[in-house]
Amino acid sequence: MADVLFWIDQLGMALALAGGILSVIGSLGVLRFPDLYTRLHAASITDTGAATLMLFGLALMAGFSQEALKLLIAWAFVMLTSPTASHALANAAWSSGQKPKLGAFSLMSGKREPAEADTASGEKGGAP
Amino acid sequence: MIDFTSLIVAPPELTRHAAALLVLGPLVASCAAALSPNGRWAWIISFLASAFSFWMALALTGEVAREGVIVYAMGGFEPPYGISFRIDWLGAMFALLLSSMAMIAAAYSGYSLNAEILEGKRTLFQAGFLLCLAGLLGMTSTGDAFNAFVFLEISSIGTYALIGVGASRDRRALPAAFNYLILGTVGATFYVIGVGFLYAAAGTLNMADLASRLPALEESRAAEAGFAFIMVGLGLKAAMFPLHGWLPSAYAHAPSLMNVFLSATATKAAVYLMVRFAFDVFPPDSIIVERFMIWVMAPLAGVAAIVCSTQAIFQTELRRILAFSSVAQVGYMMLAIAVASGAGIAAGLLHLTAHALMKAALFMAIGGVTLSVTGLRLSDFNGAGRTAPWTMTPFAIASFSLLGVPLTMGFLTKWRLIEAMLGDAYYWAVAVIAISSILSLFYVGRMLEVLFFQPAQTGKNRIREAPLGALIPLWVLTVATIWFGIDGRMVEYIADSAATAVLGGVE
Amino acid sequence: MSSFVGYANYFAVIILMMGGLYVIFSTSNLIKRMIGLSILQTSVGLFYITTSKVFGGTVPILIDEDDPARAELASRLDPAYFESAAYDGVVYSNPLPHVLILTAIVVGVATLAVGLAIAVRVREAYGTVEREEIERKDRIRHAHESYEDELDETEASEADA
Amino acid sequence: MTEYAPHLDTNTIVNFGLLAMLLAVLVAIVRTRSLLAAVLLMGIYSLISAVWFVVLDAADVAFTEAVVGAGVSTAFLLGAILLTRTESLTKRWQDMVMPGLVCVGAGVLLFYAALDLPLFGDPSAPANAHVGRFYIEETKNDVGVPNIVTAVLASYRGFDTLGETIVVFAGGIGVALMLGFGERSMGDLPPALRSPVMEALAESDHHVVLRSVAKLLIPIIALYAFYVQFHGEVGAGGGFQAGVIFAVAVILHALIFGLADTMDAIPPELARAFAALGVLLYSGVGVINMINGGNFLDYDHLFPLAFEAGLPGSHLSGGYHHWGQHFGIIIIELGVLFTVAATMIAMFYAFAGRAADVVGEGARG
Repeated sequence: MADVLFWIDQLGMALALAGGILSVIGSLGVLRFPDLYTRLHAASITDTGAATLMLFGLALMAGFSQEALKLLIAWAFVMLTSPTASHALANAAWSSGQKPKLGAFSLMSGKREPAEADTASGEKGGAP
Repeated sequence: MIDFTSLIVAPPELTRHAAALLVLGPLVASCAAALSPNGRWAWIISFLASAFSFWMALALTGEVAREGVIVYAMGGFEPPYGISFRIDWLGAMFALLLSSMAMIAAAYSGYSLNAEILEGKRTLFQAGFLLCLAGLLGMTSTGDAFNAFVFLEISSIGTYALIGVGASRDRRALPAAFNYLILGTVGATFYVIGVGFLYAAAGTLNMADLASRLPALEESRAAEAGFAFIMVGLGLKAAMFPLHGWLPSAYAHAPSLMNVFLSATATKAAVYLMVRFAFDVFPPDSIIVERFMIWVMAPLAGVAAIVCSTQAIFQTELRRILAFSSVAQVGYMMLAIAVASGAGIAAGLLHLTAHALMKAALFMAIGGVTLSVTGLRLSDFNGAGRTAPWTMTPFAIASFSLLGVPLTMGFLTKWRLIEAMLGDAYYWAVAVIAISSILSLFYVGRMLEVLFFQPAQTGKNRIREAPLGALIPLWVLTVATIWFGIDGRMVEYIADSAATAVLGGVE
Repeated sequence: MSSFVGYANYFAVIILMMGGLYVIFSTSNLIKRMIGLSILQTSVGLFYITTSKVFGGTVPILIDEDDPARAELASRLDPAYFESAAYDGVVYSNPLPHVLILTAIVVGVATLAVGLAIAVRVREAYGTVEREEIERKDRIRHAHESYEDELDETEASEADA
Repeated sequence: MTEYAPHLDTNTIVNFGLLAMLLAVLVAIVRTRSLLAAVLLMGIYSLISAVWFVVLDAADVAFTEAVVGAGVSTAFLLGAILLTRTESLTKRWQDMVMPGLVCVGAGVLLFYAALDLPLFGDPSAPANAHVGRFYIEETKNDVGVPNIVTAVLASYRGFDTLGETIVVFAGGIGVALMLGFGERSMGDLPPALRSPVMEALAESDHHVVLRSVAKLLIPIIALYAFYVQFHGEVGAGGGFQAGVIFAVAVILHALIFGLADTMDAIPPELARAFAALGVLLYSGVGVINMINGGNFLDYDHLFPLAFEAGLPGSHLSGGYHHWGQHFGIIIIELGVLFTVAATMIAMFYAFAGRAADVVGEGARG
């Protein structure tokens, strides 16, 4: 029994460590990727993937307790909010005229091609 | 001898809680004012609340005369574990001064807000005014160093916006208010840093407890740095000389009610805390206090008295002249306090009272004619004394008090100032006061010349008398200035007791 | 080593405070000055909390007698030290500075809101939030004797800019 | 007793790491010219501070810093730069010398003084041994709540907290005096007078995802606020945090569904009334204490003594419940919640509902 608990603890630590490594890689991506969309991609993977690994790891380490439940609830919130935030950010960037630099998407004519006026207002940096 | 215990006219149930009620009255009233339907209601609430505070201040003074020091433990937790109000003669003196000035200002506000502030904002303005009063009263009654910061912020946050409201007359009120906000908050934050160092070194926030623990920390650099930061922070709030940059613009562009009230009270409460920390919390004979008084405070105060009086001469706007004169007068007080003897502190406190009375009267008179004056410059007031004698005679009397003409309170206090300085062989300080008085002769002469000897404006520019609502408080102040100039025994007794209480340390 | 660990926090916090102060006084943009003020206030909070930490301590929320966390917290510390610092079997950090800083944070946000509100009004009245431009506009306007007439002209030119 | 000598443990190492991050963020704030970046960096600074507070055992402070510093402060700042401008001027190096010298001077003074302070983490330092120690030892007997910070905040130093509530109220009055209550966003306005914040919001019409997620989240956030409110006696939390969280739920609603809808639900007048009501509730408790024979805010006298002695498990009849303290703390925390939530909402209304910049508006007041 004690053995099982010990290994669960070790597994938790491994997951948390993996989460930590993923965040480092993610932030490297935020720094190195060429445009907003790819950077956002890196950032949102850190937000969801790394956070999942860490929170689950911590929950395993906390064992069967109130803390573990709280961590799971926190995870549910992260899964709800951070994709939404990334989506809103990308949406705002797209509608203010930012075009992706990479991939086939940049060659496609998007359904909502940004208009000239939108581009101008986007450059003011006023849109939230 | 005056029997101060006869001042307790409140029932004993109230007197027991007088210290708390003194602050609580305006606090609760400010909520009521914020919720009141119109400006007239708010005005009545505001006047009643400040009258209530004055009533409580009288009761407190009586209690102090009977018992020496009143300690009121908030929440029933004895100091140093809970917050307590601790009121001695100094605290009682400020409670009286602040609440009576607030009562007069509140009476005046009925007229002044009608003239200057839009109806929609009057209730909020009165609420802010009451919060400011409550904050100042709390600052001067509390016995807890951090609690004093909280009250400092209550009084300041209200004030910033109230100054900014002056934008309806002159947009320069806005940058002035912003500047005051930045410097005021930096000052308050410095104060918190200083208290933090004292707390880290001594482990307590209660002023009396600090006073008993600091002598053991005589050599502690942390306590010294704490003292330095507290003095700089409060110096910013009190407009001590090189830190006075915010004051002239803030006074010049604020609505007249704020002119009256701030000039009479706001910087004074900061001076109170400086005195409290320098002589009561820190042992007055400690090296850091002594050095600070001799090498920092006295020289800066001397420079302030001369430089700012000179600057006042060259101002073109009437309110600015008075604002610079205020900084110079703060210099007088600081100079007297820097003498660090009982007589010096008493003289400083007396001058502070006299200055509150006369500056309030001066600003009130200017505010009184503000409706019919077209601009802000001195020349806009040409001949005001001829067409509005009832408003401008008090102005002249208050100016005489500013100069120190006999039979006004200004004479009494200048006499005491010089006496205290000669008593401690501060001859250069006497010279400074003499020079500064000569300089003030110039700007006061210039103001009076414009007001009384220039041809009066006619037609639509004619300057009209202030209405009765402004004249009554104005004349109350004027009569007080003359009364205390002739018979100053009562204020002198209070100021002397206050100085003794401060220097006597904890007991 | 021990003196480095003992003082490094104070030094770092002092640098942060002075950084905030520098932002306040070195920029002329009103909004950025408010940011500097916030940083100064937060950093003062850091200073207070630094003084409140007790080595090996825990959050000052009383732990039940039968909570297993007690034993675990105690096992991490040197017994002699634990004996000197613990109350009722647990080492708690000092709660008082926490309370003070809670107050200071709330005071800070109230100041920030009022400051920003005034800054917004400054922008509406002057068309700018840079201190230097505001001072220049004041000089232009109030240098003239009859500025009342000029008021409309400057106003118009500001609206263009 | 042995001399205290600090040494490195995990906690201290994490503490140093976070301080290094704070320094880096500070340098970035000093250097950036973009105000948007500066505002976001300030939010990050607050968030790192909050984490640092947790490391140094100040859970309640961390909570407050996270919701206030990184939450509403950033929201207010963003609102303000939207109403003003997003770039600051470049500075000449001459203008940086004087402030630099002042800061270095003050910093050196503080460095010099700090060397006299007790070592970091010393349990026998005056700060931790005198009054602070008293609270840890006596809270159980005097107040009887597990969270010592709440006990000190609401009871021992309850007067400070009253002051703090009033500061918030004063801030609300200040903002309302400067910007009004956001009345201008209500009703039909010509385009020139429409608020830029509202314009920006109107563009977000097509955010289906945002709207559906917000619909899901807002009730949960409001519920969480009440959890924080009533959990404050046993864990981190209390009226301030709860008030801000509740206000954030309302602000989120306004950002996503439009200010007009939110104002229909919570009219500015209601916010104003609740702000005053909270302060009155708090000081009302104190007045009741006075009537029942105690000092101001002495919750032991919330109920008449005979009544309290009759309550089950009362400390007056040998039990361990301080009912007066419990109920006193609950009521004053409720007062704090009302004032803080209402004031934050009113402040947001004021910023969000402000009309587009009108030059010379100051002259009209």
